[in-house]
Amino acid sequence: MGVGTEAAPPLLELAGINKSFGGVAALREVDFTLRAGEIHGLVGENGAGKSTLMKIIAGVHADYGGTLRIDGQPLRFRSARDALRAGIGMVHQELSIVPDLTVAENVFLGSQPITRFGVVDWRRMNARAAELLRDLGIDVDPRVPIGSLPIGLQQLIEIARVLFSGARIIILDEPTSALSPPEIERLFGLLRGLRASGRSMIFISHFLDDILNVSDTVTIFRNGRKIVTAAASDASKGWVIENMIGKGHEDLEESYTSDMMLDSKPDAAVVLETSGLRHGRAFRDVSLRVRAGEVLGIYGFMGSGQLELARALFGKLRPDGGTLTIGGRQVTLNGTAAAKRAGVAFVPESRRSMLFSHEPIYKNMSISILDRLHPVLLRPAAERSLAERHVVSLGIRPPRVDQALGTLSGGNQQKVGLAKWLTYLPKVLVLSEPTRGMDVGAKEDVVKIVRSLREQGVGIVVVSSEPETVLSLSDRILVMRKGEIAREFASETVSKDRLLDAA
Amino acid sequence: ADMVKETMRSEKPLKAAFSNAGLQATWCAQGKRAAEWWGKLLNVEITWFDGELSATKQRAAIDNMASQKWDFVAIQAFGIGTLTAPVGKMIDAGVPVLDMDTLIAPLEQINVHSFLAPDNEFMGASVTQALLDAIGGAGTIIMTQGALGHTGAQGRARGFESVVKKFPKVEVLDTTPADWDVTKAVRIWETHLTKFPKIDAAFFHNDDMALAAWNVMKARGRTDIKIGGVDAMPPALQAVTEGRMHATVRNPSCRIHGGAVLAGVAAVLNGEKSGQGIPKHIITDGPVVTKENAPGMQWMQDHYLI
Amino acid sequence: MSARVTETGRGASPAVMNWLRGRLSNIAPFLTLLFLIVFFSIASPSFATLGNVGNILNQISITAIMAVGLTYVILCAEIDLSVASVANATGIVLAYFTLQDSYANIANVPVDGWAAILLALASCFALGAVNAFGVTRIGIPSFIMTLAMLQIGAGICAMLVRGQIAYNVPPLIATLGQKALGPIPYVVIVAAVFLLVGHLVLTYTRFGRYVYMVGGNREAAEYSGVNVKLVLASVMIISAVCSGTAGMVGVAYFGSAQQNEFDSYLLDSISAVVVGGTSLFGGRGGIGNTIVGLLVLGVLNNGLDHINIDSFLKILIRGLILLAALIINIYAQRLRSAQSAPAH
Amino acid sequence: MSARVTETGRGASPAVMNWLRGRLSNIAPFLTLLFLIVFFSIASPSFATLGNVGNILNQISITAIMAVGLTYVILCAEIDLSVASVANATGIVLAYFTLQDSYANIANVPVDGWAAILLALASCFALGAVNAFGVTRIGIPSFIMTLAMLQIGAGICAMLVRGQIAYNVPPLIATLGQKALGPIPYVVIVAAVFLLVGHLVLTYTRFGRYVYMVGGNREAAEYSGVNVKLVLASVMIISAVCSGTAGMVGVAYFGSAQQNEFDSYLLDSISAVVVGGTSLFGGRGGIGNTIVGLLVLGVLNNGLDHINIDSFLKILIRGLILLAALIINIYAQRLRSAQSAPAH
Ligand SMILES: Nc1ncnc2c1ncn2[C@@H]1O[C@H](COP(=O)(O)OP(=O)(O)OP(=O)(O)O)[C@@H](O)[C@H]1O
Ligand SMILES: Nc1ncnc2c1ncn2[C@@H]1O[C@H](COP(=O)(O)OP(=O)(O)OP(=O)(O)O)[C@@H](O)[C@H]1O
Ligand SMILES: [Mg+2]
Ligand SMILES: [Mg+2]
Repeated sequence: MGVGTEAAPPLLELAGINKSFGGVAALREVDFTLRAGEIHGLVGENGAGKSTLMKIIAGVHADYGGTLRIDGQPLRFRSARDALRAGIGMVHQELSIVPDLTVAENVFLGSQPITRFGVVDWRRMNARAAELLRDLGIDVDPRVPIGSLPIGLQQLIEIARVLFSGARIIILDEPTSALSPPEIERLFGLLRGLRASGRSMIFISHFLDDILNVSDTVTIFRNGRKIVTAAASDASKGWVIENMIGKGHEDLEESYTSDMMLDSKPDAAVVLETSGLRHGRAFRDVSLRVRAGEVLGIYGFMGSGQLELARALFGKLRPDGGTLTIGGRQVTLNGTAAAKRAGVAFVPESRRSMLFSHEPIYKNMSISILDRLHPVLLRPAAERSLAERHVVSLGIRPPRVDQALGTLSGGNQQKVGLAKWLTYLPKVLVLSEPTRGMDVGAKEDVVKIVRSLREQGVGIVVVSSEPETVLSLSDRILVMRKGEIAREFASETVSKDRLLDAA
Repeated sequence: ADMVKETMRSEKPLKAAFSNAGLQATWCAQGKRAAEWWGKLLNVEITWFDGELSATKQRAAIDNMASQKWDFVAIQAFGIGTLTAPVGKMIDAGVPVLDMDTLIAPLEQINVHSFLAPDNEFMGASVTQALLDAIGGAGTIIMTQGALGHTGAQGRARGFESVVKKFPKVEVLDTTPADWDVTKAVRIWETHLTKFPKIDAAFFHNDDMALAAWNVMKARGRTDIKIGGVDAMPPALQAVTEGRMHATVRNPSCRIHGGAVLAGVAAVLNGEKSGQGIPKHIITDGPVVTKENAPGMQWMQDHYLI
Repeated sequence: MSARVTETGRGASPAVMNWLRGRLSNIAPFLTLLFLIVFFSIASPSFATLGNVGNILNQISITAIMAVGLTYVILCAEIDLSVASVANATGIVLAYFTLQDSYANIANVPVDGWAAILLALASCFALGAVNAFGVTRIGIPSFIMTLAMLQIGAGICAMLVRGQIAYNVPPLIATLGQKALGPIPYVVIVAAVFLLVGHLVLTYTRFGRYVYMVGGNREAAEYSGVNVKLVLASVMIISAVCSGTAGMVGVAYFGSAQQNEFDSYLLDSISAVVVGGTSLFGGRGGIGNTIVGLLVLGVLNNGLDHINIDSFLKILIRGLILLAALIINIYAQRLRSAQSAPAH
Repeated sequence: MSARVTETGRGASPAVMNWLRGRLSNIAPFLTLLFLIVFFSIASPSFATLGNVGNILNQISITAIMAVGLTYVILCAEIDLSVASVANATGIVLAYFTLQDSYANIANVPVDGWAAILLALASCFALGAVNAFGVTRIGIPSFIMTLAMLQIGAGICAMLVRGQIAYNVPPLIATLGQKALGPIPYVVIVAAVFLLVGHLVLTYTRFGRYVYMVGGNREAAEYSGVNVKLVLASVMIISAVCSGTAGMVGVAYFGSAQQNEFDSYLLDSISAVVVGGTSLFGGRGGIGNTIVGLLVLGVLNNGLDHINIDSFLKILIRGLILLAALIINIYAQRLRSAQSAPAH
């Protein structure tokens, strides 16, 4: 794969980078080169070390081995501040905005414009922010707290902050996970514009199509090592996957099939039914029905209310109106414990809000079934043996149930989050963004788990803003738009395009 | 000297403001009742400003007091020197200010109508004397002090030392302060009882600490220790009567508070002048209380006489 | 995914290290304790005597009862600033419903001993329930809620005893506070029972596990179907009831019930819990830690009484030793968590 | 993206609502204040007088100076429990370096007035620096670090005055504490200057905005190049210096320097900040809130002295009103954030 060699030193050059966290290597002997005016795509499984490498470039991790050169100059950043001064800006994987500050301040976070007298120039800041955001097609009052905006907008504003910071090197770590397809297109347009003006970008995503679409060069990571760098035009999706996971990709193709037959199961019992459910401005008039052994997909762009709906089904949000019927009984859920008792299980989209990272695997798995093991006491032996069963059947690695969960890879952590509901099957399982940020291998594992639960007669609701996820899992699909059900697909062929059209 | 004109019950109700260190303290609470009883007798309407055992809270309360109109004012300071400004303001406005028990400020700094207080040194000395007499002038003694910053505690300690000095055969084992805190007194005494196999007498800067420590002594079967305290409040009188305590000395709360009411009324009705009709400093010492005079002391307190 | 297998296959020796590091944050306060014991034993002949060991146990007992409840609260990443105030109020309620000698001069309402104890327990339960309600239903941060309760408790004390001192408590409580079972004072036994039960509940019951999980990650606990509000409400009430019991036994132990009697116990009990190594951020620690913390503070306070240093300096010295103990804890924890930090 | 545009296109009226809701959490304590003022004005003729307004301002001034620094700390989602202790220690250091009359009986080291002031400022700076070091370098949670500092400060006080009382302070400080500029006491002016500067720095300097950023989202602040540790260290030191100044002016105002003089200011200053509506979780609130909080507490404390209620009940009533104010705050904040909560 031809990486061109030029006389002038590359804009950014990393050589022999090693980084470990408490003895566990995250990066091993990584070399990486970024040239001026290129968009460099980065792919790799969860935990491959992409974010870690980017955080080294952006000055977040200061203790690493190897050298970093900019324009041939060896540098070592001790903080994000150092990197910013050297012209490196990064959009982090986790949304990093300050919710209580205004939109304008978040656009200028850390570098608020000041007047001659060294005083923050609020007027100029608001005006500039409004102007910059309008360039991005965002029309908001720069004086409102950013926390009051929909999450997709927040993400866009964070991206805007880095794009407009004047950085020469812009790192985008999975920036699109909260964006809707049109927003993503818009973002790509912007990136291309910036490239034309000579800036360089590193772009990380698990959406290989996006990567191949927008990048000039692609680098593939696996298990802390750089595997290969290639021109994007030379790379095919299959080839990328092969290099990412280090094996043949035939068995993974299925989840990438965009079209599938949707068939409902008219004779199975209804396990979940809502009618006219609504909550504040998040969603309204939601009526749906899920039968045993059926997977209902709910698709919508970020902020369409589907995440809130999922929470309402699990008693985390209290609906303002409408009815909820579970297993034939109308219920009012005043808390997640009540939902669990009624037979609903829930897996949230964020790993952070699903797991106890300091606790061992088995405690993470048993937390939801302790009441079934004994009304008062703990049964550690039973907990362990149940956990061992799940660890084996789900292929969780390492298969040691006493290991602290925080030391597992993201995908494995996510499986643990699912496993806690598998001992005593719920009537209804609600999955919120079950594959967000997951690599293709882990995604496939999730698909298998969901299929097997469906076979066992669990009614499943999959809520996601990723079309592939919904398409690969669902028997029937509802599309939500602005808090309302806009369209139902049942017994017909659905393609990604049709889904996006409806949203 | 001439007899002072008899103090009369006022025709129209007088308005007086009282403040003491903190009504949490029994001594202060008793003083409040005494002042109110004497006030009713002499037709004085008393408004109370509680210091809540906090220098800053009392200061705020006295600031508020100073911005209102009073016929006379009586104050027991919690923190010496913290009330000077508002009290000075009242004095300047011609309000007679009676200082009770503790200095509002060094007498050089402030010109109060009169200062009614016991002599702490005398109280410490006289109880110590009673204790040492009881152990025959020889043996071991422990002093458990109040908060070291408290002038009362300082005076009582001086009194204690002045007497002990005269007894060469008396050994002072320890003088750790318990800061008026009964929980600390208990802790310290548990250590004392372990550390010292023979303790003949113990002088506490107040009765509350003495009674708390007595519990520890009883639990360890060390009730042979002669205990002395200060204040002679009813619970201590009971303890003296029952023999739990050997002696205590009366810090006459009723006399001081009632006296303040009387002095205030006299100043308003009779125009009694500071340093002329009434001395600048009235020493209000009470007697040492032992088994013999305890019941009488109780009766007098019941009637707010001492 | 297969790549992971090899990666974690060689994890055996890190596991041992992990275990040791895990212990470290418990060992650190323990070392502090040992150091203090050795130091005071050398500095004073009267320190390392059997009688004095009894003293130390006696002296930490009341704090211990309070600290049990506080440990639950802190494990949940909350705080209870009202422990001492609730203890005081409960002790005073108990005395208020007990016949007092006339010299106590309190206009109280004497009832039967059992009734008085029940009423006192009911009051601390009620105060805890108010805390629980404020924190879980209204959503007031526990720091603020219990700050207000601290003042309310003081108000209740003032209202009931009105500056007087009550001396009598029901016979059962008097026995617990002042008598001994053979050589062991009942107050030590009560504290031991509270610590033991506290430990057993935390370690061997579902509720105990929930406490750790709620403290470790509240959101995850909620998404696992744990009734987080119920757990939080329970720990606030447990804390108040422990404090109330400490207050009841305490007034018997000290022989009197009066305002502000327990004030110093707030700092003492919080210090005991955190010096023991229980994390203020929840999810980590336990009664074992609290016991070590209690002993560190107990030995420190008691030891300083045994050595002859300037009384005025003692306060500063205690503060500095406390700080040193905390720093040691932090470094131990740092060493430990260098390994087990959660991935992002 | 076009979808968004329309969505926010109809945002005009929600924006207004948002603004109102944003205000609400500031308006709530203000309403509490108004209510208290009206109530006390009706209940007592002496309350709503010019003289008494002066009293209230006087009485909150020392707390106000302390609360300015504490506001910075709390905005950063940290806490400083050592404010009162540092104030006390600084006041005592000031007196220690001032010539005392012989009756004060303190073995002190009198130096020039200016030198004494500088030494006192240096001490509070140093204590703040120790807090800062402990929190940012060693990583001790501020709650625990400042708990230890509370005791160390008390130790310093004890060591220097040894139970005695010092009365004299340098003339400049004496003027600030005791004199007035026309009708307005200097202590009120000092407090006003601190509040004003505190507000301006928070609103119009980058440092001030960093404080909000660090409190609102520490990680985001760090990623955007803010030196979070420096900001945290600064606020700990600012808090100590504010406290120290409060202590210096305070000893002059009260006319004496002694141990435990400022103890009650810890609860008062924390209460003022949180009653004003500044969030303990950081990032929300400001000096404006603190001013309202100071006035609420000042009016409450002062007003209760003006009405004739049983002294023993006052404590309870104050606690209950405090709780009520907090509940109102929470509900106001709830209303506000019900809308603006970020989606999950
Ligand atoms: N702060 C940290 N402490 C400990 N381990 C870490 C930390 N950050 C990253 N790691 C570990 O370093 C490795 C690389 O993680 P990294 O986040 O770089 O992966 P990634 O390629 O970005 O994965 P993903 O696609 O899931 O974002 C992982 O094993 C991860 O668990
Ligand atoms: N604290 C830790 N100690 C040791 N190893 C860790 C630790 N944290 C993570 N790992 C290692 O990290 C790898 C898992 O990757 P990781 O957890 O970073 O995925 P991830 O980056 O969090 O996913 P994403 O960022 O996309 O959500 C595993 O190999 C695991 O052993
Ligand atoms: Mg990543
Ligand atoms: Mg990652």
